[in-house]
Amino acid sequence: MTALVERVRTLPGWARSALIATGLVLALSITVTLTGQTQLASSGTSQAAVGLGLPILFAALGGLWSERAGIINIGLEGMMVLGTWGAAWAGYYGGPWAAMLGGLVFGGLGGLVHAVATITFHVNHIVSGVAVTLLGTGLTKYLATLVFAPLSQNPRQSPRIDGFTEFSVPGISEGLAAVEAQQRVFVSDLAGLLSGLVTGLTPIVVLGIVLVPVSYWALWRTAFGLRLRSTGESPVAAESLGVHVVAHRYVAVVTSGGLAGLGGAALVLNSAQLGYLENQVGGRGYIGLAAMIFGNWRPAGLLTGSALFGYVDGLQLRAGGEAVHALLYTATLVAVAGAVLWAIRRMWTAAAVALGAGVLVYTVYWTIESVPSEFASYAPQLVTLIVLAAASQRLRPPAWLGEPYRRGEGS
Amino acid sequence: MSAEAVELRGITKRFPGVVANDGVDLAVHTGEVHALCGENGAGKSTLMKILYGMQAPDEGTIAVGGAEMHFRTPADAIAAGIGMVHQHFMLADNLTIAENVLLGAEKQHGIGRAARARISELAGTVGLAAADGSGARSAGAPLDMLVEHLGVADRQRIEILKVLYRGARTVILDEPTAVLVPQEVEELFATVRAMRGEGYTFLFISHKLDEVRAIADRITVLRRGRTVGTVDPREVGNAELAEMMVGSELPSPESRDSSVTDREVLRVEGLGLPDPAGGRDLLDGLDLVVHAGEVLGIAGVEGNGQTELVETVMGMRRHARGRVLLSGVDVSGLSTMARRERGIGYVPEDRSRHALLGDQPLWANRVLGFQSRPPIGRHGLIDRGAARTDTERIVADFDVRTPGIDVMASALSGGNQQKLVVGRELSGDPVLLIAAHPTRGVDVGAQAGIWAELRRARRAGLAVLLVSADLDELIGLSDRLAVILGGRLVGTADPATVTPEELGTAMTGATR
Amino acid sequence: MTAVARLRGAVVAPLLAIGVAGLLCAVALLVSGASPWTAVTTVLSQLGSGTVAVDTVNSAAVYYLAALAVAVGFQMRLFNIGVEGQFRVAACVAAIVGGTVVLPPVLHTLLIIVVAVLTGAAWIAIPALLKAYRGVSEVISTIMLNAIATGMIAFLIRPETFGELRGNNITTPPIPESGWFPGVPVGSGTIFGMVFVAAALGVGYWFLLGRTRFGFELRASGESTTAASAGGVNARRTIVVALLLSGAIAGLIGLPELLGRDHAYTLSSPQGYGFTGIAIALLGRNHPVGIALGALLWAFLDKSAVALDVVGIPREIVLIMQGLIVLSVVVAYELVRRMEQRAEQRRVAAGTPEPVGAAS
Amino acid sequence: MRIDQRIGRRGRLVTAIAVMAVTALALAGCARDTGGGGTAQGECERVPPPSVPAESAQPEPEKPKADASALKVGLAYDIGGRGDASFNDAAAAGLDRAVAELGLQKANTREATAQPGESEDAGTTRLRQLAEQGFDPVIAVGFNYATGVDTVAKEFPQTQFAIVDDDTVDLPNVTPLVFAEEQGSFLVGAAAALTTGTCAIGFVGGVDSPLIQKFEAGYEQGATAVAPDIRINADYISPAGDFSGFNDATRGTEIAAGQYDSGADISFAAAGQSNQGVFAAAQAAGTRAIGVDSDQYNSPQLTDVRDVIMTSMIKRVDVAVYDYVNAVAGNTVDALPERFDLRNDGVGYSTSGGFVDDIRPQLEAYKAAIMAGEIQVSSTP
Repeated sequence: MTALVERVRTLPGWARSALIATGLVLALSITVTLTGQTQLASSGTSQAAVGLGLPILFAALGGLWSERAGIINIGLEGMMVLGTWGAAWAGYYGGPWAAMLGGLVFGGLGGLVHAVATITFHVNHIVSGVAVTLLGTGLTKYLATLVFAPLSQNPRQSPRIDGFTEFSVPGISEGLAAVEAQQRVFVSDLAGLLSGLVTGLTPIVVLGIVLVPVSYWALWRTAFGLRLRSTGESPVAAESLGVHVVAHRYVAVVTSGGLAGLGGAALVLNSAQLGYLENQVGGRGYIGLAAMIFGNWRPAGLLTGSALFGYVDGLQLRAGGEAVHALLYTATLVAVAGAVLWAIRRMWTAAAVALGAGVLVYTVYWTIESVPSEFASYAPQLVTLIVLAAASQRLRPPAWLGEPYRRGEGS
Repeated sequence: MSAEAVELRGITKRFPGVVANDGVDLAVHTGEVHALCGENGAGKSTLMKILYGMQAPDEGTIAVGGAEMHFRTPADAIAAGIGMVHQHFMLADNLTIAENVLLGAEKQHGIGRAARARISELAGTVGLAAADGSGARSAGAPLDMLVEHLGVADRQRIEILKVLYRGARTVILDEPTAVLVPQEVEELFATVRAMRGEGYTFLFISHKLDEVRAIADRITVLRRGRTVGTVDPREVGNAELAEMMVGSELPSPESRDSSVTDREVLRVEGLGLPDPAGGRDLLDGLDLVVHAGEVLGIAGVEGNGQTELVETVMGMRRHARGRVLLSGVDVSGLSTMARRERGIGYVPEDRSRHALLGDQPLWANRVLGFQSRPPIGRHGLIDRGAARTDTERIVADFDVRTPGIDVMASALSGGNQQKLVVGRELSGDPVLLIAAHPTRGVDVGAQAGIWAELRRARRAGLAVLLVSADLDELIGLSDRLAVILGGRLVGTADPATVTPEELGTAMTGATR
Repeated sequence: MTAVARLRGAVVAPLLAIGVAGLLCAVALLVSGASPWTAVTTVLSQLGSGTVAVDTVNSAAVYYLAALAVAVGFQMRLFNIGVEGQFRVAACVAAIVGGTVVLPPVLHTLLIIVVAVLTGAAWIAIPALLKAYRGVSEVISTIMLNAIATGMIAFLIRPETFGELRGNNITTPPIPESGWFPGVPVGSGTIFGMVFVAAALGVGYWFLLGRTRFGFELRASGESTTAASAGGVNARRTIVVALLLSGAIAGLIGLPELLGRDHAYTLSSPQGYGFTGIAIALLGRNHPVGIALGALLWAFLDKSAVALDVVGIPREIVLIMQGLIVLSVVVAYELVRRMEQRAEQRRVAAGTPEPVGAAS
Repeated sequence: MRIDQRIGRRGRLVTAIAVMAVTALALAGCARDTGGGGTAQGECERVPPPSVPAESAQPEPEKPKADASALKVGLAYDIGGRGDASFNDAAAAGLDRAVAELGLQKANTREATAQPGESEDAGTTRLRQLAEQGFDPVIAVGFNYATGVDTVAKEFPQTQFAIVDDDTVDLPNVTPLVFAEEQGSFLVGAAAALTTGTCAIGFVGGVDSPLIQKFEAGYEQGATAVAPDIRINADYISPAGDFSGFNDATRGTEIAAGQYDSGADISFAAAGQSNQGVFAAAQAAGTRAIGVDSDQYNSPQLTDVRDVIMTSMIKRVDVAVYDYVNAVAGNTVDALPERFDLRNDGVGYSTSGGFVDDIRPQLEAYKAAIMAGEIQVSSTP
């Protein structure tokens, strides 16, 4: 067993991730079986997770692009807000594809403001981000009053725009639904969780998912991406090698804004409402940033972060406090499993901490009947906070993140 | 005569308040190793930045292979076949070797297989594969290693590799030996000579005359931003060269009568420090004693635990093992501030990062480290008046050249900043001074002043723990030398008798 | 000499920025077909009408506290985005305690204030400890805790826990008069007593930063953590204390309105002061006087904006104005700082007898 | 490098073992009995409606129209303002009707809107400005104005004030305009219980506040009055104090979808702008939903989804505002009802779309029973 664990440690990343994912699904599956909370692994929950996680995913991707170039982007929120307006405005006149473009462009404009402030004027990144959010929110409200009020008789809402038609992957979608319906331990749960990825899709969902590997490819497998990342790791070195640091950072931050704007468009194009609604972003930009940090500034990681956030949010919305309560049970299982693994590896401190956490969570699970809705509503934030606290020391931000850089200042 | 590889004529560069280069001329023949000598601050680095396109000259022309060039960015210089290896390595730790090499030169061979093949090929030229003993390793593997795992010498080779990959025929090496141990310097020189044989041209910047004489075909000397002259090293002696550089004799640390007492001020027992990253211990079983009136010099190649030793004694590192006793009292559990309050003065190695608040006025910098004790700190409050008065005193006594004590610390030159720091750390009657590289990056005048102050303090009974990479400084100032290697003290030496060569051997562990 | 120059920089930059912001807003108004002149006169005329002047002062005090809370963190480059959550939880808990206990007048008020301060500090203790011991970015953790604070308040204010129904609203038990903080009647309005507490806190902030060891260590850490730690500053302790202090001040934000007017925390109690505080701290460059001016300007814009609706100008223009002011102010500060730095270097070089070599 | 080399054969072996172990476990996975979730309960037992003598359930007679041409009416909206397709809009409609029918001059009306998160003094200032400029009466929409009305009404004792959704201000010149939301909700609850095919229904509240809980309370009582065994799934988008729930259609969709997935086939949406999300979820699931405040079937914003809007619980803020203006003009404020309820047409249900035509007799019977006081509807769940 020890040897096996040791060998598992040396597995390549994808295999380890797959094992961990399998373990998590197993833990969920056991929880479903023992607590009867089928929503934990239902196709509905996974579709909700996709819908709720998508805007966060876009924001997180935006954060990735900007922060990989060394610019902290806490203005994602404001850029998303700008994106919602742009998407609704363009979408009203030109349909869903135009809406996506509109979100992209308006978010990109927000990114441009941030870029000018941080890259050209060397304003502190967080300060500029806060200012961009303020400005973006104000400008959006003003524009909405000006432009949407005559169309919808409501300054806080755009007229309804046309959305995309949903589609499902033929064959797979139905197949998964059939497996899920059989209610078999693990298999059905896995089918339920996967079906969200193949059912009720729209082009913008596909775009969001596709942008994850595309971002990886662009940032890690192209010359441009190498240059862009180098400006976030060591702009002095990059400049000494003839990399135009300022230009690459501009591209990165404007792209970042554009992606955040697409996140806004994803909100606008959500079949729930199809249009601009004041305050509809509601902090998702910040959550996206958290998801990106959660994901260790890596595309696959931020996808996980966004998915986790969407999942927990979807779960608490669909099934309420009882389901979140059941999730505590899953957390206990995971903590105990972690404790066992660490104990095998003779990492006693980690094992003890995991075991203690497991006992604590189980005590909470055992004491209360259901998580009060007041807290269940914020379960995603709570989960993010806990995971960050547990994993923060393994995170590796870009070396030059947030540091000011002036051309020709190197050495 | 064939066209020069590089020819600079009448280069002038002014910074606010300073003329860095004043009509500098420099001609480098193709296929030679041309050394550029000068003291710190003579304008060498500025000249090279201009040649490399990082800064534009205010006046003057640059010609490469006979054709006049205008470099606006390093890319222009690279295109003209000029490459530069900076003194401070321009490597991104979090990128792989291949990525560091490819960065900025992706157009040459893409970033795929062809590029990697070319890198592997050039790795041999710069001696990279042989140096880390991994010559037999498959070509793909080490290129994907993160640079942060590499040692100094390998990093330098990657820097040269970067330059070659870009097709440079003329390579600027900016103080390449500053961070190398003597054996590594030899290896570097061997590589340079081999490459000269292949037709590469080198511009070698240094102020270490012995090294320059060992490698250079011709030497150009700069002083205060002006060209003093170009000479053949076989025809001029060290003394002449030194005089060209500083205009007079080098300020050499002379020996003097001992003031060492037998009163122990600092005793370090079994000091150990684990690596937070999980590697080998940074410090291991380190014992040393410094007496009142004694200077203990720590010699060693940079990165062998000097920084860690100093910071552990100062209480800035957590999880340290062993004991630190100050005048017989165990201070191991005390905070940095408590240790300072008990009479430790500290001149850190990197003054802009560790000693000064650049955006604060001089008087506020006087407060730093003394905020808790009289005359400046009282009952948790700061006595601004006392701080100002004492800053005036330091400015006067230590010859800090500044128009006033309200200017920002960052506006002062390096030497004046360091004089302020030394003056501050010597105030409040310390019993122990820990000085790390106290004259690094300061001008000659300031260097002499700082040395004089250290000697004066030593005479007054101060114990000094001196860490320096400058062997002349170490030998000249120390009463005793200890050699640090890999986080352990591996030997001691008497500065009166030891030679730099012997010391160098001990520092690399070659005799062990 | 330098003091004068620095003061000039500190005044010129924000004035310039406000001018630019105003100009851009005028353009926006013209584009939308409204008259900037009407907007300006409407806004300015508000100062004399009703209780707008008093409300502005009251509101400015609230903003001032919020900005001070943010500025304490800013001094150390800590971004307490969570002032919002801290102040709301603190106000809610303080209101519950204040409405529950029975105490003689002054004591009662003091107790409420202490409870608010402690609650604010307690709410930030989590991110503070996470930052100091686990290295978790306080930006992210405080944002998460803002959301959780909303849940916490909703839980506390439930009629089943501590709240009570009043019409269609839920409130905490009303604080009896013994717990109120008496104000100063001015015209038809009343200046909250807490306004003077806020002002006193501003003086305390100035004293703390400029005259105390802790203030020095805070600023030193903000400028250079490495130099501070070599100078004997305990980074972890300073982080924790700075954030706790920030949270404690944040705890006071809700009190001017709670003790001076509302006397209970309700579902409709105001939100968003924390974010306003960030903007004003930026505007005032973390300086106690600058923040005060920024808070007054912000409050005045807020209060007089109510009247814009009445003359048919979209009041959202004020939001744009505020956003533009912040953005242009931070840019202007940066530009002025750079100019000053260059001027000083020149001056030092000119004042030094012998020019020393190049920056190598 | 090292890792790559080590994976080699042994690594793959480990992977294979792990994958096989998991697969084996999965294949062994037995079917489980999951009870309730996802299964329909089928038809429920329904209780016949009470019958009430017609004369005891007479609606109040229509008031005579007074002349309001001399009035200057100020209207202070809650967050959302005119055009929110909700109660602000309804208040605006009442004002418009007064302009159209009572001779009120459009120029003599003034409207102002609250901002999210604003301090109470902003509301107070808004009311004071209206009063100062001679508007009389001043109508405040929303309970958030309670303190403001209390303050300003004392400052302007000669001015008439009205406040919608609040009855905590006890001053001679302040008229509360409050509603018996629970009564209207009772009727749509009954309608849902009469129509459901799965004997399970849902309720989606925007924010978990007392006002919205009134809707939930009435709805549940109405449903259980018809079908005592009915399963009711009540959820809120955001907890009290977090007003995002009225503006988050995306999350509204997910809540409603969750209810539909767990067997409900009708959901009552009392969630402001988030209602759109509930309707969208109903459309996607092929089920129905119930609107709120106004007749949402006819809302121009909702044309695309109106086929799922079975009925709406109507809260006639417009009637209250209109009646109030009329009463001020005719100096009969004291005669206004204490509460706008079924009797005076203050609340009700809509029939647009014809979805409830077949159950109308039952609904009318319940309505009569409530009006007669035979059924008491509680306002808390």
